[in-house]
Amino acid sequence: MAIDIESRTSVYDEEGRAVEELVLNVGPSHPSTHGVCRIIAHLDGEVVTKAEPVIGYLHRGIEKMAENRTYLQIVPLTDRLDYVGSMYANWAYCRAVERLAGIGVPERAEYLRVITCELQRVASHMMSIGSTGADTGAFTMFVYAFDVRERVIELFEALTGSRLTYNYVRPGGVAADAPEGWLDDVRRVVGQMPARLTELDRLFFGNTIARGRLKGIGVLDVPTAIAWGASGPVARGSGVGWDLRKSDTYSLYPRFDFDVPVGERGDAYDRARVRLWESVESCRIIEQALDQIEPGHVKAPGLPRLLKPRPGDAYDHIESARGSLGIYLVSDGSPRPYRMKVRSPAFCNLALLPLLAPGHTMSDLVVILGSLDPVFGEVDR
Amino acid sequence: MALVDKIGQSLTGAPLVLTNVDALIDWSRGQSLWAMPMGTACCAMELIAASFSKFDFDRLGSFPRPDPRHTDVMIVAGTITRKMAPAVKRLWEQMPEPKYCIAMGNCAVSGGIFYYDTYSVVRGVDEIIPVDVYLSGCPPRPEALQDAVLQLRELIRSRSIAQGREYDRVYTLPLPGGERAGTTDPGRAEAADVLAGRRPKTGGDE
Amino acid sequence: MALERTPLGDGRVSVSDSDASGVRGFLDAWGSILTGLTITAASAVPAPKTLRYPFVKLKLDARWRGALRLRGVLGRDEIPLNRTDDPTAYNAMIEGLHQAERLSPCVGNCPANVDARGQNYLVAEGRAPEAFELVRERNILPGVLGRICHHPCEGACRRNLYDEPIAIRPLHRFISEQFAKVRDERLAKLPVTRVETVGVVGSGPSGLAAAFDLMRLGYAVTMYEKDDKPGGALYSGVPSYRLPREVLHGEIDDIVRMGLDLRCDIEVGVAVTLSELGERHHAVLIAAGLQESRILPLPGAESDGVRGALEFLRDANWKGEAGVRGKHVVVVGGGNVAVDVARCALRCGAVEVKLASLESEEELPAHPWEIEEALDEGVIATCSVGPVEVMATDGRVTGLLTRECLSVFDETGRFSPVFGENTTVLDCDVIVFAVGQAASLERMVDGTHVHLNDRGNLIVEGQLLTTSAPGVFACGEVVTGPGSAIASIATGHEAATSIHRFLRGEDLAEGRVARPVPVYDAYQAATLDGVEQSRRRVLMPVSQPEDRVRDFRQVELGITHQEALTEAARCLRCQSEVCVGCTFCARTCPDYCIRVERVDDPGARCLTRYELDLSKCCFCGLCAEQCPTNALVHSGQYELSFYHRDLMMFDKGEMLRDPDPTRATGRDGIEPPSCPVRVRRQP
Amino acid sequence: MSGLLWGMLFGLLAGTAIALAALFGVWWERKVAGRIQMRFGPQEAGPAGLLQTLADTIKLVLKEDITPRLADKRLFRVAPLVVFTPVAMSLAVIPFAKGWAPLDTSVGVLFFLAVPSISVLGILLGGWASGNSYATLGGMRGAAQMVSYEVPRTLAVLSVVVLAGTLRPTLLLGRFQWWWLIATFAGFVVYLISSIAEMNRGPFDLAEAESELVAGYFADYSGIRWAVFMMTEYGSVLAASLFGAATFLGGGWPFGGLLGVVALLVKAVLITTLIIWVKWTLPRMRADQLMRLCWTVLTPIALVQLLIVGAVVPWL
Amino acid sequence: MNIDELREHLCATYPDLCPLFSIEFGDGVLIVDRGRYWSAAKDLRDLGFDRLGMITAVDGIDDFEIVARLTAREIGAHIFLKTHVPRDEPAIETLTDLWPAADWQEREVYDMFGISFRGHPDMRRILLPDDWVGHPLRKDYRDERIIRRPDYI
Repeated sequence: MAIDIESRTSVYDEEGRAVEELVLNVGPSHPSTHGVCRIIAHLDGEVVTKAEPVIGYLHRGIEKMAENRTYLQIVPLTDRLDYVGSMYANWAYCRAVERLAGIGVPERAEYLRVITCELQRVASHMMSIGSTGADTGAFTMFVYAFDVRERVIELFEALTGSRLTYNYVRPGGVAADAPEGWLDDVRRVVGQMPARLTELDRLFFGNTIARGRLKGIGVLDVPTAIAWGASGPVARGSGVGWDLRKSDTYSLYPRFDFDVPVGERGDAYDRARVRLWESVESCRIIEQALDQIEPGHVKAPGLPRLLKPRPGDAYDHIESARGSLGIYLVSDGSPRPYRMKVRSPAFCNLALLPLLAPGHTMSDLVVILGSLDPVFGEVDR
Repeated sequence: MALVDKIGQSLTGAPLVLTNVDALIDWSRGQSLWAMPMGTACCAMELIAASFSKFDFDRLGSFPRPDPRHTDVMIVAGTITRKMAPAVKRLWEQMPEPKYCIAMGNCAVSGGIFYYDTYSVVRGVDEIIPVDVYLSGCPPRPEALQDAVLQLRELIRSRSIAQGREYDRVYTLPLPGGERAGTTDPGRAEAADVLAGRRPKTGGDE
Repeated sequence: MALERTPLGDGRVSVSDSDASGVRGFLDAWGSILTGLTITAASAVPAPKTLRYPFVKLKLDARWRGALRLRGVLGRDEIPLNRTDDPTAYNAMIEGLHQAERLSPCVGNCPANVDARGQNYLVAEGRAPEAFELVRERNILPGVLGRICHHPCEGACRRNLYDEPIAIRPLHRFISEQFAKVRDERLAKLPVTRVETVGVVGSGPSGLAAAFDLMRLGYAVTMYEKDDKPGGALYSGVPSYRLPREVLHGEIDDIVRMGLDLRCDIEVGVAVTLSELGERHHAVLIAAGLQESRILPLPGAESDGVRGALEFLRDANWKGEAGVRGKHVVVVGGGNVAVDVARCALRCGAVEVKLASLESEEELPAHPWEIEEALDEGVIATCSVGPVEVMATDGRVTGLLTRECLSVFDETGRFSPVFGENTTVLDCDVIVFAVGQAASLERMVDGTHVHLNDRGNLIVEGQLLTTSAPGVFACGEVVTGPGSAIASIATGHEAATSIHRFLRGEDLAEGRVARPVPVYDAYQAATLDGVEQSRRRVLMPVSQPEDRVRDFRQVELGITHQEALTEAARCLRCQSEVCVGCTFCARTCPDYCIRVERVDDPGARCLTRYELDLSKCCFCGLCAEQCPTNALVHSGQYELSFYHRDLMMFDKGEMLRDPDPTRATGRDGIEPPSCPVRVRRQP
Repeated sequence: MSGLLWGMLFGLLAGTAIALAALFGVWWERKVAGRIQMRFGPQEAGPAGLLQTLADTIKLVLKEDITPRLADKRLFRVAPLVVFTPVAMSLAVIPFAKGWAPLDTSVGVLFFLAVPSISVLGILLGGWASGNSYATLGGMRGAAQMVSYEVPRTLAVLSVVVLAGTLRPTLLLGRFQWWWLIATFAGFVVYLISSIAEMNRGPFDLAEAESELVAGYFADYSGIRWAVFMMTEYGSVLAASLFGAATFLGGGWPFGGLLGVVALLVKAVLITTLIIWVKWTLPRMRADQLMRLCWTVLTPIALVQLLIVGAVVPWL
Repeated sequence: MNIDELREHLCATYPDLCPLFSIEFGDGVLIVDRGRYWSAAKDLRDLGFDRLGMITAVDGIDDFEIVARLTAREIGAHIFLKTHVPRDEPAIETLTDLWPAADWQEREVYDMFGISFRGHPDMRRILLPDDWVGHPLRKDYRDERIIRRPDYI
């Protein structure tokens, strides 16, 4: 809650003058913490001198739960990791399982994975950009961005039967083939999307107030980004062209022609706008995938219901909307993993907050937090 | 308890007066259920979606306000962990009467998918606060949430202000600040700890 | 400048932009605010996209995962049986089920689409004779096929995913044994309602199947067999340790009792010509099968001691003596016939029997269970060798010179063996070639309009099974080449359909569907860890190898009545939309929110408990995906608000409620259906 | 004595008017915002959801009134009235028709500009008395912002005053000429912007910034006290719209009499709609940007405007 | 650079690490002694591994296995650095001085496994409340609040 702890106490600066310092507790339930994060902010007037995130309010022990579930039963759990983009955790997990158990994936399934995950990227980035809008007070921007997201969700609903927790990508393929006419729907929706995104660009990123609110806020330089393991739009906003789809390519991504949007200044503006243009690039990828996809199987044939990979460990990662999402699986040869570890990009990116926040005002604190785009299901797991 | 409820209880013997007043009050309360979005996890996405273009909570007179003091119904959307529970409890205490609670999604209803094997999840928000409407789904559709609000409206309509409100169990999650944390008091001690270099207690001390 | 993107090369595009300064910047700033106002105003003009929820409800997608419901339940609902009164409509019915995704895998993968699911259901219900009649519609000789079939149905059985497939073939045998007890009551002569008659050449499985279909349609059928007993290849080729002759002839006798006019010892082409048959009958069906063994043209192949497989088997089967007592035998070939020959040779007293096959041990075309049994009995498999020369002294075989074979098939899967350098000599007295069979129809078709191709095979029109002469049809192995009995039977049914249409003057091709077999992928074997013994497949008892090589008594001993009922109860009744209480939904559920209990009394099986804890369900859909019967489905219901948590425990009654899109009410007011009390039949 | 009676009567009237204005204003805002966001807005209560705000009000009145334990109780309770009263008072000088205002005073314009500023005190009080950091921050922000924006707002209004040559609103209305619309356009824009800032509405709603301060200075108010704050906000919107319509847009011009009053109300509603439209389009500014806008953009423009009407126009 | 070149490069530069290197599922795996852990990490960083992807631990009943995954962006190679930490003395050097990214990740390992990292600037719980008893991802963690899901395949 917003009104949790706060205090005004006199502290003294180096020269012995009394400084009023306000300790403001933001969260764990605050409209701009994007979930349940608590930030203990030390304020000097309005300026943040120290911001310490306290996480774990959504720590549900998914990694522990995975140890008592079969490989198939974990897929619904991974849905609930990054609930803004469930497909990613599904896919990363399935890649790790496939690597561990040596399962091949039919090509059509890979195409469907690419299409759904790029759609998911649009949906997830819309959530992020929209909430950046809401953080800065442009609530209508949030509504418009969410409307774009809703179009994607409608597609997902027709494909997977769920609006949020898709449980679609499975070890060895995907749960079901696209229903009739679905790919045409995707083409139609994706065809309309770039125009809508450009409009959002003009509405929000062109707006002078928004630019004033976002530019120069939370500047992350390249060495820090690399050293702190930042990934995804947070790293790319700083100019680190680290996109697993290109740098450490996987699945069918070498077949597609797309650009990687990067920022130059590493501020909140660059991070947010990278997300917007990544969505446009995703639309390009989807259109190419739609041109290339051919009928076929969507599941590796004859897969046993109960997977029992040989003992060993495997790690695989994909580029999620938040960065490089990895799953580390240890198998002891039983039908349940011995250990599952989620390498969460949001967790690593959120660790940057104490670095970025000091020196900015309280208003900017929420913008910086929003520009890191944490999803606490994934941060806390 | 709001003043009107006290009056209502003293007027129990006068049903005729109460009927019309009841109807008006129930109408206004049911028609204007402002939501405290206690969105912690996945269901929060659907909670957001419910108030946006496609579903439009506002049509039903319900919209989310982040401040508990201004709201009537707490929509607990998402998993409540042991670390989070005191915060939820305190927010609930901060809401003015009459207040209602919708447990949205199976995590809030019973822990749902996180019922077994996990060490940190509260198995249902009704372990810490009273729940009026349970909404199943993982997550429920936004329409389902709207339906839950309509059901809550029915519930309000079925209650006379003369009855007041009875909770059928005692909610005994201890709070650092005493039984009714209708104030911001207890945080100060924690904050003082922070400033004094002692580590803050981050809750979850069940 | 504002809102620009600059390519940086290397596939990167910079999205950083900068603001203009001075007057331009000032104008940009105010212009951007006006732009924003225009965009929001433009959005306000068209009608909103909002759904007015309680009044207007969204049409949910078919895949929407709402609350779980059951369509039907064990003990209350019958499963649909695949049966038609008109045998020619059967295939179209199967195709309809296939299109509607309601075809169970066992039925789909059977070439003749025998309703194995219905058989299992009826057996579990204690109605074995009915099951026999159901199976007989598509599988004219259930008892025979119950012993010799290669059961493609079991490979596709959904149960493979979980533990082991249902023993469909042993159950065929079981129902035929049960039927035999009530044969006299249940067999009735089929009425002849039509004037047309049909002549069938050959009394093998395909001919019998066609004849039975035609008899059901009301035709009088006459069957001509050249041997003294009917059965064709089943009589002459299949060794009696697999198929006792009394079973074969018992079942054929049933058909005769139903009205088949069977005439043995009449060889068409010798005793009577095909043309005469054509005059005698309105249509003629050639189901003569394959009569001749191929013998490889190796040097020395004409020596004494080189035999063809069919002749060898005929001797062994009919006389029980094939002249190999005390001899060393080499069987060339790796197919099922080769294995049969080898096992017969052992039973006929051969000292040592070797299989010499081109293929490696993994690639052997014979069914693995047959190979296993043969190896148990002492057959020696010499794999990956190609025969080069028959070595003979004085015209008598002394051995077979073989050469190492490196690979049999090329990359495209075509037969093109590659040989190595190493040669070995297999010493032996008798060499039996089991490398293929051919039809011998020249005498039969001589002087008719029925034409053969260069290789001596009938020219047959694909699925319609017409020959070059009108009114003459063909089915069975003369059409398909060497194959399984059940595939021959399938062609028999098709031929019957063609003949019926021909005689009715209808278009033969209309509405005929060619479904590739198998329809479904076979499964990999499941791991059996953690599988309770009660869920395992019944074990078919077999006699000990040392006992069985001595004579031609049956190897498989059959299962008991109790075992059969239990085994049939294991059937998941795929796609029947009736829950069988298999508990796989409960086992798959990641949240453990489903409880299933069932009473397993044979004859009164019933699902006593099906509870769904909706408050724990995560709507992941894994259970409905796992459900083999499709009984458990996600309804479109999403309005799931309750005033109390306990109402979220859906019991069997609530689960069976019509999943209409109205609100769920928990459990109030719904009486769960109770188990019907059935009279338990005595076994 | 009659003055006192009149005052009491006016107080009652003004209170009712503000309450009605708030009822209508909230409904209108929710409708307009709804359409901008591609949805309907209130629909269920009454025709087109007109009774929605009535239901809200009844509910708010009947809600529990919480005074936090740590609050300065007396100040906490009095703060909403301190905020509300000046805004209600400021309505007194609005010239509804040519020559008629509830309180026709020679310094009416000054009164209108000065009196609402007293609510700064209330905001500060409310923020401080809640004993809540968010509220305190919000109160501080609100006070700073309102005090600053007094300047450009006053300067902008001055341009009309200079043209009319009077501070008496009724006279000002009477002397309106159509070309003032053009001559004082920049002043009108500055007036509008600074009024929005004065009433703490988006894009200048820093004091109650939902995404940062949850609800700002009234974060700890509930029930009827919070309703009073909300009423004040819509009362100020009403007052600013009416006053802007009366001064810059010529009140009832080009109509007179009752039609003139209707014209004034229509203009006021249009201005209100504009204010809502702006709020639901633009992001919120940061405190420093807000100040920079005030001192480096709006004040100079207002000064230039004053220069134009004061020094240039007389020469034309 | 493919994985074989990486092996050659590693062997050429640090011969003592060479026998500890293996390849599993296409990624390099380097299993070192506890004493060599920090220095091996430093060597790898000097080799070009500039990104620390994750640090985690696996409870191997007898001891804990620390798994760090490093990425060299320039040469596009990944490597697992593994070491074992005894159960009775769960402590190891921190990597925060090499990669600050280790900060929160090591706190998480401490939180979940109770392995403390020597030299870490802020070694305390991160996900669970500070007064939590026990380390949940240890296999021997017992908590009466856990309801075990019935073991049921």
